[in-house]
Amino acid sequence: MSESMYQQIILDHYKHPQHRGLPEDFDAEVHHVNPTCGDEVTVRVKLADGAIVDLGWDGEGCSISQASTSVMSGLVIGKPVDDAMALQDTFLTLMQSRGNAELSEADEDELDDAVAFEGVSKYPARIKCALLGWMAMKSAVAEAGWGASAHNGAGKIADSAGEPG
Amino acid sequence: MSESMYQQIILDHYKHPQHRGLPEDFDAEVHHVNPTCGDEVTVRVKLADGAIVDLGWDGEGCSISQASTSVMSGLVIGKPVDDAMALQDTFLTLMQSRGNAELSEADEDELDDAVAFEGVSKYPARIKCALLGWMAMKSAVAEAGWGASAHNGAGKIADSAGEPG
Amino acid sequence: MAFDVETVRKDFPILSREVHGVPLVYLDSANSAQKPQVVIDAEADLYANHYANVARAVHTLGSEVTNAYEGARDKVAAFLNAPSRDEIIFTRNITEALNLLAYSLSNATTFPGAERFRLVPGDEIVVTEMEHHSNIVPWQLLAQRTGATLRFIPIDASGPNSGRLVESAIDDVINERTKVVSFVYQSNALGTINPVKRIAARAKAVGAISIVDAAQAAPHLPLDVQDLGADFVAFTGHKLYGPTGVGVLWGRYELLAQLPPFLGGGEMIETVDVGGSTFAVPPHRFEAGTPMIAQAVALGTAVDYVTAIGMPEIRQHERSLTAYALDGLLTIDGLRIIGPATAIDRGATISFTLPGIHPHDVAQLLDEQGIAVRAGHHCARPVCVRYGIPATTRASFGVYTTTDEIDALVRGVDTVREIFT
Amino acid sequence: MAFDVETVRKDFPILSREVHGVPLVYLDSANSAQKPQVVIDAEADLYANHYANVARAVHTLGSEVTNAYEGARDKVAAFLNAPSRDEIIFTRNITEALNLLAYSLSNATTFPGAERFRLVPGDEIVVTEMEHHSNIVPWQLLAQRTGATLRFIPIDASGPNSGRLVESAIDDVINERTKVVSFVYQSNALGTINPVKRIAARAKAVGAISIVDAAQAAPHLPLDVQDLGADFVAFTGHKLYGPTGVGVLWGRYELLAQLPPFLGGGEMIETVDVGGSTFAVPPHRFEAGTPMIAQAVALGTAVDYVTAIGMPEIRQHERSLTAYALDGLLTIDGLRIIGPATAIDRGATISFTLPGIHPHDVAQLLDEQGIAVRAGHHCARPVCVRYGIPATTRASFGVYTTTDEIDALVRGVDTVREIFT
Ligand SMILES: Cc1ncc(COP(=O)(O)O)c(C=O)c1O
Ligand SMILES: Cc1ncc(COP(=O)(O)O)c(C=O)c1O
Repeated sequence: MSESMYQQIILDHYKHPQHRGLPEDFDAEVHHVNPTCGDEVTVRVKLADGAIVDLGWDGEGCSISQASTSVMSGLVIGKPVDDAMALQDTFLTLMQSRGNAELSEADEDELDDAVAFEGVSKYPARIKCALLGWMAMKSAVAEAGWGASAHNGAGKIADSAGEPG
Repeated sequence: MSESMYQQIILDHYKHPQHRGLPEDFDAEVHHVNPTCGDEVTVRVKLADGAIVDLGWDGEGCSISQASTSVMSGLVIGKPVDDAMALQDTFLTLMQSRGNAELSEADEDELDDAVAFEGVSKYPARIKCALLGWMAMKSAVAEAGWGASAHNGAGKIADSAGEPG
Repeated sequence: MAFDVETVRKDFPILSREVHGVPLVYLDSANSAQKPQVVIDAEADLYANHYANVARAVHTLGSEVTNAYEGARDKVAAFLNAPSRDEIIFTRNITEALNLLAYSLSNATTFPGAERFRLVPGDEIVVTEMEHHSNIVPWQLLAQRTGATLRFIPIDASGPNSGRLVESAIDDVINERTKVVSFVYQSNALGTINPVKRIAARAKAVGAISIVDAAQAAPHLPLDVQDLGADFVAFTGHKLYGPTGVGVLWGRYELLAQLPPFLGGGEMIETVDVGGSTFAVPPHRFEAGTPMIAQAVALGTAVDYVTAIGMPEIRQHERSLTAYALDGLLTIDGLRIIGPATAIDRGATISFTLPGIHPHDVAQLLDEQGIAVRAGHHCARPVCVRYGIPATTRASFGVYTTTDEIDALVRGVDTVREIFT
Repeated sequence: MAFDVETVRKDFPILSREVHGVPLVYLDSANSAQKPQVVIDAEADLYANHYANVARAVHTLGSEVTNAYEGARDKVAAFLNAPSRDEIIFTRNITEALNLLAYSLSNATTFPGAERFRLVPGDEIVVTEMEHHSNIVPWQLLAQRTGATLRFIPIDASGPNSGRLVESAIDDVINERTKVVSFVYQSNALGTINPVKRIAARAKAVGAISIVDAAQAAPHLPLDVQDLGADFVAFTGHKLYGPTGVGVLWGRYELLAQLPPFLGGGEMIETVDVGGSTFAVPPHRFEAGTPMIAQAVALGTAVDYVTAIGMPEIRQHERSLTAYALDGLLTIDGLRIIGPATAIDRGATISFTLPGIHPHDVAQLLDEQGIAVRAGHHCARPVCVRYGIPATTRASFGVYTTTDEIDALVRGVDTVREIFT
């Protein structure tokens, strides 16, 4: 990958965010904040037949958090929830790789534009930024009733997945 | 000075302590303990005409504390209290010198056998041992009513004079 | 010795590093300062030649290391102009120093003889709105434990007084209900230098204990605890070119001698019995367990290092850097200084925002040009709340900072603007 | 790799030192261990090449140092076989780790949601009579704050069970009133290795929290926190060939996640508001302020170092040294071992007394022969009280100790006897 964390893909998504805006028709809404830098995002999802049929978001913050949320939206809309969760997991692994990710080609294909965030994983303080929208999406899906026990509730990111290191 | 902290003078005083034993006729008695090693000493003094006319002691502990108390006894009995206090002060300075004492010849003469303890000052953990009897003597004199405000009371060494460093 | 920044830079090995293929421009000293070789060597030498545990041992190594450790206490006492070496307590960092006081005060509630330090509902603890979290959270927790109320001296967020305490509020917030006043000497978020003597005097007038957070002052200004008039002054070693893992709390002896202990353990006791314990006199009462021996010794070396350069010289060097940097940054379109906009009564720490560009992006893109600055709320979130911003970008300078580096910063920020427009 | 003590010794620069003109024989490792060059270099390298503050910075140096610091956490987690890296908290030393728990527990009194940890009068805290002061005083202070009662599991001071817990007392002292059991794995004063699993299981059976002081175990035995069955295990870096200023607390995640915070400040918060704060998840909740960054990293190196040698190999080496030393010392007329007199269930730390010669004199005269041992109550005064002695002389061994050194010790003690008779 090229030297800059700010690949053109990221800047493009930041300047022209996709699926930004909060749809009227939704099953769940969550609001996540990264308390260390004030980045925030609101995500609404609609599920049907085991798939994410719609997702929209609004947010404020650095280009990484906003672009990542934009990329995430494009990737998960229309996907079966299970696939979206698997993708979220792959992205999480990528972010926790400290710059040493060993992605399979299949994973790379799945992640698509999201691969551009690989450079972020070297910067512990930025990982939460890249994860913000993805974690919100996951919470929203759970909030919408997906999965058995999963009822995380809206609110701040309470797990440590995005902690440095 | 020779290499060993255990100069012959110290070993002699340890094996043949002077003024050991508690006189019946006394103005004040104090009991001091060095809590870090369990050394203890009891000192009784009798004052008259501004001088220490009698002093006796009993104690248990390492050779440094016992020998130092023995040396102290021999030096202060019969001395005007002011001189004894000055001597105590000189000895304290010696002990706090971290092995770099610059004693005047007059001081050396005054300290007499007590000069043998100079080597102890290099060992912060041992300084309290060498000071134990001297501090007790000072407390006992105060206890006996010497000095205006000085009424320290018997008990453990509560000042930090003997702390390491 | 005339101050020469190029000579100084040679003392810091990391300054010859490259980052992203360009020479490092380290402008994050307020976060943590780099270390001169003498400080690095001080720790290494102790371990390689004179190491053992302190205080407890009667052997030669034990005595050497104890003398080195206690010698560092002497150096710090002289650095602060403390009346007595026994007033210097080594802590892990300033955060621990402030918590030590907050816990010692709440221990007074159940500690016999410490009645005068007890806090009860109705009592007030005062901090300012520009405190670092380390000088807010301990007092919030103390208030929670005791029922006392925590109050904040507000700051102005605009106008000529931007980034400064609201002067008229000082005498109001500090009043006869106040028991503790803890405030920052130099703000890490704004660069503001506060009127320490004025606030300490007000605290004294109402009978409150005063505590000065000198984390950002110690590396930049001559400190004289007797002159300041406060009861406690604390700083942190890693910002003073010293190692991580060591900080300092200075306190008036008569207060230290009466305060209940904080941590219990080895070295802080007089005697331990299954039925109860008695405690050592200060400073050992507050230094439980094996201390950060090598770090305290190396902090002593750091103190020697800055003293040899001269704190007034360092202050003068950084003052001109600050004026130079403010001038340079203010040429950038839309850039807003968060804090005092002139070099008067402020230190070498400059926070700013750029319209429409998040501070994280500014800092990250500066990093890609080799320039290390910090972005965030700088552990002083109430400042950001007051200014209505999520975060700032902050450049901060030290003894080794040059005007060339500030030029690089100004150019770098311009480049960031281009990328985002 | 076969264990070879001569190879190991080359790693420790201080071992080539002379003291009083003779080669150093360092037999005070239980007090603090010497440092291999790799550990010394780890700190120095961090400062010279990769230093900045952790967690907060978005720049390259900040990322490198954060990865190094968090990497050390991974190493410690692996060393302890902890289920999760988030269960590893870096503290200053074990003293702070134990105090952290004692304060967190008393904070439960006023902390919403922490009701299950509250201690009230009638509750009991249990330690043993062979604890280090660092595992007594924090609990005395906690008892003072909460009104709970501190109880001691007694030890035997004579007979074949000398230096061991009175087995029949364990189930008696730990009972349904017990809320906390904190006990030492290997005694620093006696060398005794306690039945940790047995005691942890009893604590669990009565619903008490169990805490293991592994200060003297970590350097000498393989540690597996999952196997031990306790809730918390702590150790201190400087005894594990690591630097001063760093220790470790491991705790079960579900407990850490519910315990109230201890120190307040930067990095331990989620968000800070003038009206109150919320706290980060473990481990960061318990790591307020700038951590001992370089020291944690170097502790990671120390863990790598002992792991490469092999903890089982170290245990084996020290076990034979202990047997050898007990044999040698017992040839000395009148010498009394304070603690278990055989090498079974005991570590490489041997306390003894000589009739009519004060331990301080023994240690001092050994020092004059180049031999460093400790004399005193070893911060475990209740042990001395139980044995009716003021102090002991203690020789303790480490990975670099040789049988030649033990021979020197035995000869040295004989010389001391001659001087005093
Ligand atoms: C058994 C035991 N516990 C606790 C401690 C305290 O360790 P530290 O002083 O490093 O906190 C020690 C060592 O002094 C020890 O041997
Ligand atoms: C003003 C101020 N106070 C307190 C602190 C906390 O310092 P430390 O993290 O070393 O405890 C800092 C630095 O982060 C600071 O800038």
